Amino acid sequence: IGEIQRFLRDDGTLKVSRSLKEMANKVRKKKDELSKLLNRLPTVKEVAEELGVTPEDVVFAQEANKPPASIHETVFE
Amino acid sequence: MNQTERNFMTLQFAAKSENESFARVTVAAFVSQLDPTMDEITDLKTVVSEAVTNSIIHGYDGDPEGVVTISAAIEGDIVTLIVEDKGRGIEDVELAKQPLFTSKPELERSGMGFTIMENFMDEFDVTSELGGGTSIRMKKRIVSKKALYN
Amino acid sequence: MNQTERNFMTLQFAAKSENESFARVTVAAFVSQLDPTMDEITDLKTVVSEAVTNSIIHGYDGDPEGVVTISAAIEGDIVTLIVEDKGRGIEDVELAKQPLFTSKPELERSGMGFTIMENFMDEFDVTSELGGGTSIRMKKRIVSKKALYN
Ligand SMILES: Nc1ncnc2c1ncn2[C@@H]1O[C@H](COP(=O)(O)OP(=O)(O)O)[C@@H](O)[C@H]1O
Ligand SMILES: Nc1ncnc2c1ncn2[C@@H]1O[C@H](COP(=O)(O)OP(=O)(O)O)[C@@H](O)[C@H]1O
Ligand SMILES: [Mg+2]
Ligand SMILES: [Mg+2]
Repeated sequence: IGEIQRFLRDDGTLKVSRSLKEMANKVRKKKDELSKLLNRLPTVKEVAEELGVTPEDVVFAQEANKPPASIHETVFE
Repeated sequence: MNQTERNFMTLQFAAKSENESFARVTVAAFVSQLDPTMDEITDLKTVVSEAVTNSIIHGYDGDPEGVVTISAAIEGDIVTLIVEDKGRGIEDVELAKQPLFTSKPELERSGMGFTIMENFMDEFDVTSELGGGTSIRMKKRIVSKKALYN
Repeated sequence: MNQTERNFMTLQFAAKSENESFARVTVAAFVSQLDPTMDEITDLKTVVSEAVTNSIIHGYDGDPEGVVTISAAIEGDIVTLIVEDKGRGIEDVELAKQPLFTSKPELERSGMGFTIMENFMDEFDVTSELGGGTSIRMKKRIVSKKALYN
């Protein structure tokens, strides 16, 4: 139990930035998985339900993939 | 992070329960500029939920025409959060702040909202006027970046 | 999804580039109530980026004392988005809207901001007053997965 408590505590001290990046990866994987399964793009809610989080949380996590400040940067990268 | 850095935002939204999750994430996204820990952000989200739910349920009695205002400011590592409504107001603030006190026992609410806010935040202050509305002003220092490894 | 549902929010924040990402998340989180596809959300985030960046860079010329206001409303499956600043304003809106037109070529911006907004949204309208500020009003229907089935 001490082990678990320590683990939980360590998890709590995890930086939000890192946790969001991990969630962003899960979101991306789940999006790809659902796209194949459904044969169309999943909605935000569908991805959220699969991951057991809110749609708002999905949208927040997605931002951690550090999208470019604006589309120009994508185009000219 | 630059200690002298300042930032602010104000969010207003319809007093609908659908907006509770939206309000939590908005505050979390704003405060995440300070790169807090998961514990710190979870506490802040809980506090926002409690305050916003109070405005919706008690302040406006579920009337979606009501408007809830959240102001957040960052100064160095201090976050100031103000959650306000222009609803019914609180007759006896000291009584309302007592643990387990609730004016809506039928809703099976816990009466612990104010207690949670007071405990999760470093500063906590309620101003209310009967018929005029309620304002909760809170502060929290985000210590994570100094105390912990990344 | 209930077609008659209505909701609104207003967000104000300091004209700092750090807030661009925060503004994107806030608008996207609000609109996620309509259950958009992942791509619809990405498009909306891009539009918010372009409009907010314009207010910060052009409207306020990087002055962090400036305030950017975003209003979003949901009516049925239509999202209305207004991004406003009280900055310098635009002398010739029709010229500014031309693809590739930019008044800051030194920043290596592409001059495609307005073109992107116009293309990603169903309605797009710019109002500006020299010395008074700029307001971009846009609408988009969130078709979600409904259209994908038929
Ligand atoms: N925004 C508000 N407007 C009016 N009354 C409020 C507001 N917030 C709290 N109250 C009053 O304070 C009481 C205690 O609040 P709280 O500790 O959150 O418990 P609960 O919400 O479970 O009742 C509420 O029952 C209500 O009477
Ligand atoms: N909010 C604003 N305030 C003042 N001028 C603006 C604003 N938004 C756009 N403009 C003007 O319109 C031009 C075109 O904008 P845009 O298409 O986004 O291209 P870019 O930002 O790359 O210059 C800008 O260069 C600027 O002169
Ligand atoms: Mg409560
Ligand atoms: Mg631009």
